[in-house]
Amino acid sequence: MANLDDLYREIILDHYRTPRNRGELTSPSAIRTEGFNPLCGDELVVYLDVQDGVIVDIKLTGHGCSISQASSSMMSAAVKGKTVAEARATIDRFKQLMTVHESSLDGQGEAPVADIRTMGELAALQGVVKFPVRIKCATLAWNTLSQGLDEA
Amino acid sequence: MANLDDLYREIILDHYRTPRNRGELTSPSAIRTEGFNPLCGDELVVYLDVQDGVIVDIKLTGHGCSISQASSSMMSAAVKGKTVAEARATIDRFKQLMTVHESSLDGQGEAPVADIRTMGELAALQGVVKFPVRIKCATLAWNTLSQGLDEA
Amino acid sequence: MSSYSARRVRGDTPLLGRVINGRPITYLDSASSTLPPRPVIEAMTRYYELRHANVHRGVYQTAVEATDVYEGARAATARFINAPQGLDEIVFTKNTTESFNLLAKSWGAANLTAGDVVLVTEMEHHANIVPWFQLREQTGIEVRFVPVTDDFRLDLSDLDRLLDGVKLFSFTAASNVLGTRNPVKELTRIAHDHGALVAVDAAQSVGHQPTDVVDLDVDFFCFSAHKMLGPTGLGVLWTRAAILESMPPFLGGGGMIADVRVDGYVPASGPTRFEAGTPPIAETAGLSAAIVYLEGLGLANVARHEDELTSDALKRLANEFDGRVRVIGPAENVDRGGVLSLDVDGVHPHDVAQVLDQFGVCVRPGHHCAKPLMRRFKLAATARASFGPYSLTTDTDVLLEALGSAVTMFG
Amino acid sequence: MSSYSARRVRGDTPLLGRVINGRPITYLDSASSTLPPRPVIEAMTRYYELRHANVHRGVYQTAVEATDVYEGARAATARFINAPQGLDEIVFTKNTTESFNLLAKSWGAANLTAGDVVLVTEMEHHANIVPWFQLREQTGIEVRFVPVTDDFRLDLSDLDRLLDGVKLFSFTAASNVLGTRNPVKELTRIAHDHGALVAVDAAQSVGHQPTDVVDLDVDFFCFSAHKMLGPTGLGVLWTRAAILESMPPFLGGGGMIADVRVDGYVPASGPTRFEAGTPPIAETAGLSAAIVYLEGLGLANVARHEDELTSDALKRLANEFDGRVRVIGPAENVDRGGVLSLDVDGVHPHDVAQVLDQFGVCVRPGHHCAKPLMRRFKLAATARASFGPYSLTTDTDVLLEALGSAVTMFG
Ligand SMILES: Cc1ncc(COP(=O)(O)O)c(C=O)c1O
Ligand SMILES: Cc1ncc(COP(=O)(O)O)c(C=O)c1O
Repeated sequence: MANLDDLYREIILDHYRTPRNRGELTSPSAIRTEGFNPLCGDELVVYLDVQDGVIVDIKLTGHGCSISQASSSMMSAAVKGKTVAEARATIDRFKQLMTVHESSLDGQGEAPVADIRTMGELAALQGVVKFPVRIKCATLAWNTLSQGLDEA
Repeated sequence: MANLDDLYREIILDHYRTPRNRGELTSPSAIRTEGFNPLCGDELVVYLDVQDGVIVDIKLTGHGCSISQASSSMMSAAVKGKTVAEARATIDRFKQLMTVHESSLDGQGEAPVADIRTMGELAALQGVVKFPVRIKCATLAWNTLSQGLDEA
Repeated sequence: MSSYSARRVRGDTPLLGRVINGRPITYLDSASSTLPPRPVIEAMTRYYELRHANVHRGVYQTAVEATDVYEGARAATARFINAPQGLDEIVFTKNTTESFNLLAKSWGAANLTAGDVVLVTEMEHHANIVPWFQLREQTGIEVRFVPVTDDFRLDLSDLDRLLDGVKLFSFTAASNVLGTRNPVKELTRIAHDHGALVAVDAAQSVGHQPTDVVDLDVDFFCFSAHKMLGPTGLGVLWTRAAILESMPPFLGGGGMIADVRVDGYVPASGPTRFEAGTPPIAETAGLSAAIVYLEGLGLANVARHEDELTSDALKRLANEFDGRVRVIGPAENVDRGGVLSLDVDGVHPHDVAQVLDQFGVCVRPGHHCAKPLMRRFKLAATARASFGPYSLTTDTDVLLEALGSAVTMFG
Repeated sequence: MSSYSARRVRGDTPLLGRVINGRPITYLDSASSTLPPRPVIEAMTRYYELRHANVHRGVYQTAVEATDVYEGARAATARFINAPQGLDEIVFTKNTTESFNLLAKSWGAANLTAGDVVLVTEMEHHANIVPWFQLREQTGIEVRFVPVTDDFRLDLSDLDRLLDGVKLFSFTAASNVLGTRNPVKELTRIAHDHGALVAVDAAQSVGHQPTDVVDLDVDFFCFSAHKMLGPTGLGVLWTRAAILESMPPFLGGGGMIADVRVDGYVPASGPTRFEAGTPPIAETAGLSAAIVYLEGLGLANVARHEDELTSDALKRLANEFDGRVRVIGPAENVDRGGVLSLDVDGVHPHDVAQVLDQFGVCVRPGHHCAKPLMRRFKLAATARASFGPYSLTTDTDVLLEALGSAVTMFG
């Protein structure tokens, strides 16, 4: 049985209550990307300031559930100051984390651990895969970031 | 259980095999009325020659199942030479005969017999009520006649 | 009937025997879909085991029986809502949504032209909005909205002006978000006085209170079997026989025609004109059983029972949680049904529903297909609890316990 | 699989245990609707007893399960017909007829204008004719017919000319009247060479032979669950994901939108754009079970079995009755399915069916929703016998016995 504590880890609730990097970037060079989850009504705007291949600043506005809010907050903390290439690698690793492994869903095994060790705080979102309907809440921020980087 | 012999009485098969009053009336005063049963594809044309309130001639063309063919043949024989009022009374009695009586369907009773005694050959169609899907086959001719008389 | 017992209904409903996360299920999502009792499920099973055949045109025994099942359901439905001309007025559709599309795309397209107004309300379900928007794109009609007041009622202060130029006033009998019940009979009288026809979205009313379309004097009536203890896949459009006969066909195909030639087709008359293709047949067996079951309970009894549950729940929600749980809908239990949309301070509805699931409590988070209404109240979503004929105050107990946990968790 | 046994399928099919007029039922009306086996009926019962909830948006356990049932059926259907992009290409409708209406009213209305040609055939079911006539009324397209030869095949002698200016060639994989199977792959290749897209009416094929839309290379594919051992109330439209994404909405309402404001709406993407309102959910549980059941039998085995029955029946019908019983359809068992439309000299199809009913034999009299074809052969109706996976040669025995009685009776 999926346990609620797996989903709502303390660090997730912390990011939800005290989101990082809230706000807008108004500089003309900033990229603004909208993300939208029609099923639950979550909305997210990601502002990126990319200079010489480095994400020098990132800000977020929008609203959503704790998972989508925490995931976007953690995402912003994870990629701020990183190169675009590093950010893309993180997106890929995160997406892999969110992939439902039949075996782990059955409780027959766990998602691959190798990646998790390198992911810091983000690993706390691992519990989401046990609640498949919430995966799209967690991935909204990352898909929106990915889109934004495409425009950078 | 409804028995097939109740439906296909010998007199019905006789009218089906040797339909009375087949043909058309071409005189300008003749009334031509089309009947149509979309569910089974039956088609019927009734030609009426009504003079001074008397049906002096009636002819039929079209195609359909044995019940609809026999019913129209018997109808033509029953009303030919009769006054319009008499024909209407026969239509009414026939329609009553075709009314499904819940009790008779259950085998708990029979349709009212009073009428039947006065109906001659037509009484042979009484068995149709035990096969409710066929009632519309039997009534097509009569509905078409009724329409034709309305125009007379 | 005084013999109504919600506890017995519960016993009749197999799904309520389920255990979720170690707790007996607390089903509070009847506004989304109701749970069918055993007689409804069995009617469909029996249909497939004994009678299934395609309807109409069949001469053999099971085809006759299947047709009787289908036409019998039409007759039962007509009786259920008191359709004046009986089964000739009942069109079977897929759901309420298809009923409204049929209304808009057949009656609407034939009777409305650029500048004509369809009046709806700000509390409508998308099913009674989007078809009119689609018709607007096509024909240039105007779609006008009756606003909703801050206390969650239709704002009727300006109704006379709003009804100006209106050909159809289409509104919900009961809001699936607010619980608000609208005064159908009164609104219909006023609309008729302005020369408008009236369509009613009865999705949230038919399974919860008695219905009499003659008394209400409405012109169109749309609802779904799955919201009245019946099966999925079946809806109803009722309209007066005279209107129905005047409506052009909707979808084309088998069953809805009188004749087809290579150069054209002639539509059939009666309800079948709108029922193209093999209809949901087993589903009508389920609907008939649901109607018989509801009639056995007595809709007035169901209404009274759900009313008591609603009064109790409103009171307890107001008294607990120090105001952190707000009901989006009338706070007083007057002219409202058993739908409780909750806004929990600091906890997103999605998270509310997730925590409640841990207690086996089924509530629905989201916009409930009523986005204009959500915008009106500046909400993205609510967590909605709703009652059915099988609901008990113990359901409210568990709801409150679980809500308490959610509030604490997100403290 | 070599383990296929029609006798076992019969044992799995509760309705075949019925006794009609004192005789065991002889069901020969599978072209109208097939009889569901026990696992299909039970899947729906179980769904209602354990999992029923409205789909999408739900967070609680049974809502998640119901959504899994629904989306799982999409995946099963995609696998069943080998849809290249899987479940993103499967739209659930009410029946084949709604699938064609969706095709005509969404894709057709968006892509066809006055003068464009839709090519159909003279052997089409009304489901693949009337929607195009309706579009013709609206837009002025031309609807052209491929004629049928005297030996009940498509007359392809002039196909190149007929395909001139054609945007869509929409034809049936197998005729529900003649039994004729059309060369779908070859016709598709030719149509594509002429720049036309191809839609296939697979209502009579999916339950009787293997399907692979990639191999066939078609563009649209329509069928009904109730003709492949599944329930009523559910149909399928398959099309390539790229085409599907380009198609405008059809019916409007909940579920098919991304956003609704008082001034307009934004449609959702993917198959749900075409699934307005609460869909037939239990029905998808039935369809999944039907697919698993058919896959267990092996469609190739079913095809071979029905082929043997057809060969045998054609031979016996030709040899008995001194030519008084004529088969309206290919006399040789080549490229034909198990559909036998009978014309009995001197006995109206209605009477044939009535007499056969007395023997418990279920055949369907009528025009079978193919009036242009009936006109082509100057028939008002036929009495149609058709096989399913549960049919046996003993069914043919009883059919012949009963036909003999009909012939004698009307001597
Ligand atoms: C060839 C063919 N096409 C279409 C249909 C229509 O299917 P439905 O009635 O399920 O919409 C049928 C069945 O009647 C058929 O046989
Ligand atoms: C008020 C109202 N109208 C319409 C609908 C649509 O019903 P369905 O989804 O059965 O078409 C619903 C249910 O979701 C509803 O609550």
